[in-house]
Amino acid sequence: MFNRILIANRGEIAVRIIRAAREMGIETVAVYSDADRMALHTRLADYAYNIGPPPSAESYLNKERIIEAARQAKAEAIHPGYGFLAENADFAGAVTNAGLTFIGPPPQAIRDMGLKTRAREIMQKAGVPVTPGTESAIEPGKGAEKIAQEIGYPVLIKAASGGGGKGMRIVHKPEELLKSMEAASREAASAFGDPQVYIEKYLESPRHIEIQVLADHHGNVIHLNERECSIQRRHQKVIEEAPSPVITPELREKIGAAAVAAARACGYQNAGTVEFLFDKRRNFYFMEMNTRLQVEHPVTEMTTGIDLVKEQLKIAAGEPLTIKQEDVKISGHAIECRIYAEDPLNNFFPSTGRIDYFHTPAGPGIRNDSGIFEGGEISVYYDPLISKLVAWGGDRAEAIQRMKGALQEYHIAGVHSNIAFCLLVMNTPAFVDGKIDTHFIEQHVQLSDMAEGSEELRKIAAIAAVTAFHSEPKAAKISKGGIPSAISPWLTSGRRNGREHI
Amino acid sequence: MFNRILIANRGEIAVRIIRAAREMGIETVAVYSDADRMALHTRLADYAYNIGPPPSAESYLNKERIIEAARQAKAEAIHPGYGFLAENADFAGAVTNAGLTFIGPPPQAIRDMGLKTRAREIMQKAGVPVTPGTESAIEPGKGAEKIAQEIGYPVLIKAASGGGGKGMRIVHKPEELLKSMEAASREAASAFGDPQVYIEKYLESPRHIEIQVLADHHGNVIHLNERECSIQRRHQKVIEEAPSPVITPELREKIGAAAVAAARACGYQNAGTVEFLFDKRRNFYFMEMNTRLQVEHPVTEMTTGIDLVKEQLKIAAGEPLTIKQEDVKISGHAIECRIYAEDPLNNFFPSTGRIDYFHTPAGPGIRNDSGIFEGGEISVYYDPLISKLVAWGGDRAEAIQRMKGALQEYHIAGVHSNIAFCLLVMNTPAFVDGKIDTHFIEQHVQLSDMAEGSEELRKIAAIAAVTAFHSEPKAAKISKGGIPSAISPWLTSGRRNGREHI
Amino acid sequence: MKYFAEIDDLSYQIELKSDNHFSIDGKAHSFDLMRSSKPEQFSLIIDGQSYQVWMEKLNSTSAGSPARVRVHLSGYDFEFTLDDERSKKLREYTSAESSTEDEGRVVAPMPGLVVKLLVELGQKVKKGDGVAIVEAMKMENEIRAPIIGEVREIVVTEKQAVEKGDTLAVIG
Amino acid sequence: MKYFAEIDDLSYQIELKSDNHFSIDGKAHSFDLMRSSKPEQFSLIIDGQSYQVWMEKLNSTSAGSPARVRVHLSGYDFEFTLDDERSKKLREYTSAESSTEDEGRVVAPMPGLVVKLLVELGQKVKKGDGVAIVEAMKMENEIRAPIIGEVREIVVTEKQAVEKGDTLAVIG
Repeated sequence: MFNRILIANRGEIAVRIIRAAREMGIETVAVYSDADRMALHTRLADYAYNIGPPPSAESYLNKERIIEAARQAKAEAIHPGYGFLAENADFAGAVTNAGLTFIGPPPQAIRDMGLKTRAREIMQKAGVPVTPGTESAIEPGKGAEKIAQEIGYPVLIKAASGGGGKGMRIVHKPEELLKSMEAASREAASAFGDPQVYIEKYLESPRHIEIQVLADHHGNVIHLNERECSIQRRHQKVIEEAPSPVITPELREKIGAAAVAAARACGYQNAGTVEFLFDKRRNFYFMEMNTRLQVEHPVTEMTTGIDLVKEQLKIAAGEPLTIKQEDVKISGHAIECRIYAEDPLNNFFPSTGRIDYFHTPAGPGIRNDSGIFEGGEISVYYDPLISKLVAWGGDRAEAIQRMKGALQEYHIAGVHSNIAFCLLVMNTPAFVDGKIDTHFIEQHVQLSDMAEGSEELRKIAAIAAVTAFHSEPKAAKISKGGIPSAISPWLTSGRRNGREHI
Repeated sequence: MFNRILIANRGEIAVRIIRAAREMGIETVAVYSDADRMALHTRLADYAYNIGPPPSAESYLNKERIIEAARQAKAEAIHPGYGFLAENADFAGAVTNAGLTFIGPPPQAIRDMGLKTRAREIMQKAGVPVTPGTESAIEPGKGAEKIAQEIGYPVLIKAASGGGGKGMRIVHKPEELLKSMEAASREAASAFGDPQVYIEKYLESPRHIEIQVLADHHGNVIHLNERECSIQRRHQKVIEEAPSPVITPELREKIGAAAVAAARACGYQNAGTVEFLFDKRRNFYFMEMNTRLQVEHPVTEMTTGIDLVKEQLKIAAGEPLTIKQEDVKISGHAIECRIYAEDPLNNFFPSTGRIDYFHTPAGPGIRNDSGIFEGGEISVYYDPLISKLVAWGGDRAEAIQRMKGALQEYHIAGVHSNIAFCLLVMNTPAFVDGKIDTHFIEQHVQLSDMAEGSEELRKIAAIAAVTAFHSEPKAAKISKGGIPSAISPWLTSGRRNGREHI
Repeated sequence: MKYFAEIDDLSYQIELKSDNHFSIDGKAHSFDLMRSSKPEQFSLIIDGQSYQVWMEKLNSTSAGSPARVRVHLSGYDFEFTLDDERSKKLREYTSAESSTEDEGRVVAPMPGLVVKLLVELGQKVKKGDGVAIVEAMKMENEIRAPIIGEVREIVVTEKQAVEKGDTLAVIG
Repeated sequence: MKYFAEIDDLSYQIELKSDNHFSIDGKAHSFDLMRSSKPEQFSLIIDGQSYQVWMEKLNSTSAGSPARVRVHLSGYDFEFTLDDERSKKLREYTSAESSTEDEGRVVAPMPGLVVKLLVELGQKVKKGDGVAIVEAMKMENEIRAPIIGEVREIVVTEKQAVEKGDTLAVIG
């Protein structure tokens, strides 16, 4: 096993990896940009190296600087987390060339699965079902329109080097095709440095169901059941769960076997996820393979009891898998809400600023993976993810109830968040019934419901505002033996970037 | 099921019960003393009623006032939590007489099990093994010395109405007997309002192993496996775990059956715990039955997936148990550390004051049940419990590793805590090997190790102190789009109850 | 004294009778409001009902305008404009004169990069039409027209970085 | 400048060479210390090693005495007395005169109720002998003699409530 690893990431996933390594007695090296000097991952790691200015391109995407930091810190391996360089085959190759271990799949598997067109080709050969679509990338222009017609509208424009929903557009009518291809291409270029896009059949109302796989260096490949990630907004997952409410043990075995076949077909090693679209007639189609740890991995951990990051480290160190397929059980149900700094009532625009107050929920079955902290900042440079709130329950109903309670206890001041939006989803009858697909949010969630809350809550809030503003609220009494309270913040609070405390 | 229940308690357990009820759609009524107006349980409940001044005797032990609050709030049932009135048969009776449901066992079972001498009698009749000892309470005096001689030293003096280790003394020599009986009697009178004590054989180096039972109103009694609570200080549990490292499936079945027999023998209903002493030859002896929810119940919840508070509510509402004995499984391992506001280096004296800073650990498998919050206070009036930190792992080794990491991340300023002490236990080889008994702390834990930390840590701390005090530390940089930092606390911090920030 | 808390088109009229009594909708209630050591955190008990509330005062858009307060309750955020009887009346007298020129401003809701302008000067737009695409955090966000009208001014150019609150264009 | 951090019988000598360099045990190291918005919370990086540290300044026992700092690191608490070279020398000159009368005071370590006195005036006690039993939070705590000597004064009576820091008796 490694003595020391470097984590080429930031935020909650860097913290998550540090904790796993710490439990295994492995020392951790954090890398941080100038904006992250006080970040949780910088403080929690055993070593911390500055890798440049705040913009990702100059720090977390700076391959040379990161490998140099690993050398300086005498790290033996690099864990890329998700995002940033996690699916960058060149980086994986450079790490290996530097004599270090890349904690992830072989560069060729990353490259093959990263090119969505190549991935489709490999999967078709391996007998894994794929959706109809173009075999290769395509330029916006006349040819594209013909192909789209053949496939039949609606079609989906996807970035050839894409992933995570970026650089993706649905096209319903021929006249929208060009504009959408251009937009997708522009987004793809910006996000992945590759403007190439391709076209595939757009399935109406599919579910997004993915299978977690683990593959070691000794030919063992297992799957750890499915995750359902159908609750999406603009192709971005918002709420994920395991198991899926629609997957029966028979279907699980079938999709699981397809995922294992997919992993074998691309020579996969380490933890990966095979994403499928699942239609109303219970057909499933390979969508893509994510060659990294997923954001939503905790729901698998909480229902299988398996620590995925520890498995990644063991696999990368060359250890054979000790878990056999038949050992993988499902215990209860887990749901994850991605808590973002964004304003659902203002078109979900990212909300930046300092976290003035951070009150996180707790209690049985609640896990909150976060990289932020009170006094920390949601900056323009990185993903506006505040935390991943996960609730486990003995069954799906209990998991939903716990999630609702946790969302109600959660409070963040200083930035907007999507907490009320997640609460709204939990309270939506179709969600409670498990009747979800990738159009769930558009079709079932009324943002106006969120804005209004219940009539009673709004009235209580009005009373709170008036009584707090126009009467003199008592400060918490300090009993005998206590410390005299500081001067009232009501008297001393000044204006602070456009906001003052009541 | 109930629509609304009152929780006759405070602190973490009141919060725990509120969360369970909330998940079941049951409204909650908190009661609070003047000292707890801003306490977490007061804020989280749907309703909150003041029940008097800070001293427990005038608030949380005020039966009439609590029942009156339940009437006012239209609660249908009362959950007593643990401590306070939880094992007060008169209170249970008064609740029932007021037409409300007591969420706990029948008054007679509380009364019988509360009188330790009566409990021993019932258990002997039911064929549950008990330790040799007196059949009834005994006065300090000549008679006692004779009995102690017959039983054979060392003997244990125990409060007849006791529980939780209070009013207990070990006596090794005849000349210590009188003084110890007096001390135990005084403590018993103060803690339980009953000075009566009795004598039983003191087992050398036993383990404390207890079985969680659930009994409904329809004659169904099951057990939810054991908890090992051998890590004690002054007869108070400090660290608990499930399962016990020494209990085999066969032994589990045997002790479990004895616990079920014990529950049946006293006509038990609701959740309860049968405590056993377990000696080196694998004999077990009934010690006492706790007729309430235990502090350490989370380790059972985390290894069985069963929410004990929800089961309590369902049983009290008259629902039959839906869990069958064969459904009860063990998944992984859980350890609980009771984090107290106390100073291990100063004889573990309770430490009172305001919580100036409260940084709680998180991550996979970590649960922290707490009733305190930043700005809150550990007062002289109540138990100095800060939180119950619980770590779950796939096996005992992983649970220990996670607990160690969590303890290292935990920080509380304003009061002393036993965090370093718990960490010391986790690092003690005998604990790691599971070789524990009730003398573990005296025999294996060197407090001086805790005081010193490692040489390296001490040196780093010295460097931190000198650099912080004698150089000007940089404040966290605020990046573009952020909020200008407030005036440096280094400049503005004044003296605050004998302490000022560096 | 009577106070008003306004949100969207709703106005709550609340009369404070004493430090622990108020009336709303013609009914009197007791209340107990307490602030924690965290300035935003409050506990409000109304007739025995307990609420955990976080509140922060928002900056008013201009001097002399009524106070704005954000209230966070049970996972929801509400923003109220607070007013008392006297100021409200005063304001109603003068409101006729108040200008509405701000409402046509198309403003960047977050810092980012203008990747594309979707309108030209003089173009007619409907409320909700796209005006510009601003990229922030690797996502393209379409900024839309707040009112119907004509594009009177385009303040930014493509590839320009903008701060939160910057005006991109003006519709009039 | 040389500084001293003292804990128990140990003294660490640390020389600050600049804002980001110090030496200890004859070896030079780089450091980067940063305070978070929480006043007690610091991040200290020494030669690439990262430490999360919480520190608070404790009140000195008397005016003019050196600063005392509590450092919390990896679950451990350390209390240091800080001194610089010049003050340390100065203090050594005058330390001979410093009184030790405080060391015989038996002090209540927490608020509580004196339930029993275990010594009488004039009684000889050894270090660690029980002096009184104080009940706090329903637990009896035996308060012990800090030094060997004779009971010179008993300040409290049984059933008396005491505050933290109150003198119960004096051994001399």
